[in-house]
Amino acid sequence: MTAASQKKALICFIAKLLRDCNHVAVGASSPIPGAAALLAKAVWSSPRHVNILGSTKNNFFTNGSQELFDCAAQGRIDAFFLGGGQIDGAANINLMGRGEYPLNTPRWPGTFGSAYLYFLIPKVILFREEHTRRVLVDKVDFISAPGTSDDNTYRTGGPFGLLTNKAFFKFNKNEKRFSLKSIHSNSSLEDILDNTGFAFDYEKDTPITAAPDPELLTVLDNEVSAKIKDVYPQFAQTIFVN
Amino acid sequence: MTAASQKKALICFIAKLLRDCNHVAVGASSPIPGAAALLAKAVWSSPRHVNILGSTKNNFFTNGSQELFDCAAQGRIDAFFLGGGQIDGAANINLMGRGEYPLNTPRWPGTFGSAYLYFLIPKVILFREEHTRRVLVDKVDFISAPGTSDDNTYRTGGPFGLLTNKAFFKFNKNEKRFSLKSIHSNSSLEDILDNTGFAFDYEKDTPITAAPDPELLTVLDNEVSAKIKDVYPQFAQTIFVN
Amino acid sequence: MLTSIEALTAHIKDGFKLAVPADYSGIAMEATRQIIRQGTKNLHLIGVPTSGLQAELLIGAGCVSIFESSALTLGEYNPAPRFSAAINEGSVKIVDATCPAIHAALQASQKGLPFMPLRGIIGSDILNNHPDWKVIQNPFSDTEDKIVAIPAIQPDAALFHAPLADQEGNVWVGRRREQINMAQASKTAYVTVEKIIEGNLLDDEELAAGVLPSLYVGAIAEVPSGTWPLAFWQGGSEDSEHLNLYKTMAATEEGFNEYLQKFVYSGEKS
Amino acid sequence: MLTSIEALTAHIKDGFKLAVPADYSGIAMEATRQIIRQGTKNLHLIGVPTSGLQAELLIGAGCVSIFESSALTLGEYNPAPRFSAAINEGSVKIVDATCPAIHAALQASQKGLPFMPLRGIIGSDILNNHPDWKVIQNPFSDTEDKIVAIPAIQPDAALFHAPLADQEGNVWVGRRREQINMAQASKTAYVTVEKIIEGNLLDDEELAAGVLPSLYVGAIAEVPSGTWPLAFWQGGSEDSEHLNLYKTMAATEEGFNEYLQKFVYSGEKS
Repeated sequence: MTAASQKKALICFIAKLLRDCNHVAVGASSPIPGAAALLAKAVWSSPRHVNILGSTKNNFFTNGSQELFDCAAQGRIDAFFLGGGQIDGAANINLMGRGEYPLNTPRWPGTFGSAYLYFLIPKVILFREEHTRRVLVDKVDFISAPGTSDDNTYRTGGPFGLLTNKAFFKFNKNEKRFSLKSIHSNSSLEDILDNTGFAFDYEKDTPITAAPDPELLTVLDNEVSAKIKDVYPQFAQTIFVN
Repeated sequence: MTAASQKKALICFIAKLLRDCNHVAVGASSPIPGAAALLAKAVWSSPRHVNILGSTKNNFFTNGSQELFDCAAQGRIDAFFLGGGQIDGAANINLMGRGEYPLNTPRWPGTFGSAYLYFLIPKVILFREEHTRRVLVDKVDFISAPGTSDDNTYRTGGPFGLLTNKAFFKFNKNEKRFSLKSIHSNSSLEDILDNTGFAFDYEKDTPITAAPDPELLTVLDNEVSAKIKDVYPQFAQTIFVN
Repeated sequence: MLTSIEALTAHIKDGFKLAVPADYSGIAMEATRQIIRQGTKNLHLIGVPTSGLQAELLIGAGCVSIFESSALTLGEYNPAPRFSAAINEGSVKIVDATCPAIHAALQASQKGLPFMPLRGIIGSDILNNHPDWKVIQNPFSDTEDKIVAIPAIQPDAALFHAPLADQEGNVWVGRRREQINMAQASKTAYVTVEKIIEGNLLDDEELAAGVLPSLYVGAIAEVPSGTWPLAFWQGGSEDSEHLNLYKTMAATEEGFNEYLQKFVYSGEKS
Repeated sequence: MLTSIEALTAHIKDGFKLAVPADYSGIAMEATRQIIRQGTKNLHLIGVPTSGLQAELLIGAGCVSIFESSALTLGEYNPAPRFSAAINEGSVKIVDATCPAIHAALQASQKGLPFMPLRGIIGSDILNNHPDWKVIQNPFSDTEDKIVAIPAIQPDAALFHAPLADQEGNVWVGRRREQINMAQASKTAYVTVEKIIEGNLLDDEELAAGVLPSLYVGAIAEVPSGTWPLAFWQGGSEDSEHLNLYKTMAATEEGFNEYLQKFVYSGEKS
């Protein structure tokens, strides 16, 4: 599998996760989720609304940069993507830095809106291509945003699952644990166990992630590629032939 | 004194009260204060900003109808006008209705923004042409907005004075009492005492309100009348010859 | 999304909490007459922050059980006869507020907050009579510093009139941004417009700055002169003759019913 | 009101609380270089809600004593070398927030409120480490319902770049309405623009919808390409070559000082 076809497979995988959404918001520097949202909209007209944040042309917000947060609080954003320098087994994410705050080494950019959006968007997909024990840790050094909250805390959203370049996990909110759902064809259960720093549930016979639907790939290459070039020009160069 | 020249005198009187302001906001249905603000801006370029609320062309707010209230809370509105079906000697105003709330007879439109703006705009000029015991009462039946507050209550604004078609009173915040400052030429101290329902401070030799400065009247008639016609067409007809 | 006025108002059900703007904004008067024609009952009508002829008609026609606002004013045509009658009879529950508190309640909803604090108001009889507001201590002050807490109001729908919409369901409201706040605070928005245009309003950055995106909009109907007999900031001025006629006819209940018959049920326009 | 860039930045004094927008908005980069040239010290810089090269340069040049924001990111040019160095040395006080909390703090100021409540955040280490936030009980809930209270931040000034201004001092910001919120929340706003036009932007209702009125503006300077080397939403794209050069040079303190000498003090542009 080439790097390009691996990224296309991730796009198709995410697109299917977004099919039940009305409105998906994506960061401007998240080309794979963004491409997935555009693909899902093109194929199923669902999500109906795709908002590429930080972009001007593909962003329909008109009330300034706070509209994203208001919109989430209104329950009008169905899916969003978060990453993290560290992600732990309870779906806590760390965007702040490794080591002891505030003198982290390295220090990452900061928490952005994660400490808010993670609470208010129902389907937050954790997406981080790198699948290593450096990233997927037992316990994050700093909780930028917690994966779960106690029952007294107002929370209408949270983690749906975690997608990496090796596997897809679903998050079980009650048990506060990930469970392995499928393993990409370039990996194996042993590889996953070796490279995941947190404990998770799994079946011995966890299935291989299904190959992307050829029809989805065709639409991606033929119809959606132009739109993706428009929004993510540099990324588009790496996955489309011309 | 004709009705027109009486109104022009009020306009000139108010204009002088606004000369120390940067930003004066006026309701669309307040032609005399509005004309006064436009006159002061024309003569002294002070106030620099005049905002006629409810108007489209002469209103510079661009953030929806809440901007008036935000702007007041920011301390960016220096003067405003309030009236009232009843005004009492402690500068409490009643815009709700006569009799016992909620079954007032008559019921007036309601409190509008008075319960807020009266607290936050430093120079609130109470303006009511009718000077009778029906309007100027000992105690209002309903406090839409109180004239004063205790020291623990956040308050950066309040009543500056009360202007009617008979007189001008200044409000003394510490004593919570009006004091008569000048009597219009069509009235007398006896007339004021007869027609005012609240007690107030006065000097036996309270001066007559100075006649409007001829230069102000000239600018009003020649330069500002067009602008006033634009904003308050019906009112302009009643005070300008053509 | 783009529909007839009948289909638009059919979304507005008995018992709806309905937000409408003040007269300087854009009042969906034709939609209001259609609401009366379809016989909607028990509306909780919210004037944002005030209302006028729209609330007066809905109250007079018996569509309203709660009226929550900072004022009901017909401007120079005051007093509002059917509103006054309802007050005297106690036939409509009135929740009296002050303008920025109505904005704060909607803005709390827009932001998904249980409440917003608000300065002023303390010492007003509005506060003493309001069923929902609370006075709390400013948590950042070491000394006594009371502030009013205004709980969120989430309307079932906002209803208003705007200059333009496009075929994607975006609405141009221009500087009348209270309509954006109302729509975002409400579960959805029903909008009548002067004109529906081809294309997408968001493609032009000058227009985009004044657009309510389709995400927040439930239905749009093209209704030219949809604010009649009221003025429209991007349209005609008020029909003074009609408003004087209203004032005369609505002075009695019989006259008001005759007015409804003629100008609402039969749909005459002058 | 309309002035030179030198006169504009001269208003920004040592110790100012200065609000600046995120990179997708409009960053007054030429004004930022002028602030460094004029030697301003001890800024309390607020990234609304994040900052990028602007904060990185001001921190590296020693102009900042407090940096309050939700992130400092150079996007694909991360990590930010001078920011990282300042973190390691502890030479700048960092107040880490989350985006909507920065907006809430400014909006509280915009509304003259002591604080705004905000959902989320509880359980984040951001909350445990923030010097100013408090957790309060929702006064409208009978059961336990904690909510974060964010105190107001009133910056001394907001500084940003916009497409247009007019000779009256009105500024067209279009859809970038966070600039309006920032300006209204701050004591005043200093704005660089691509172009100053004749007439009054408010005379055209299409433009008016995206205007920051002159009431909120302290000074405006015409600075074409004022965001260089950053992109501008109504202008050019970023100068990637220059940003790569920055990343290379700023990796060491010596290299950063050389960068300042060349591109800030000597004013080279490529």
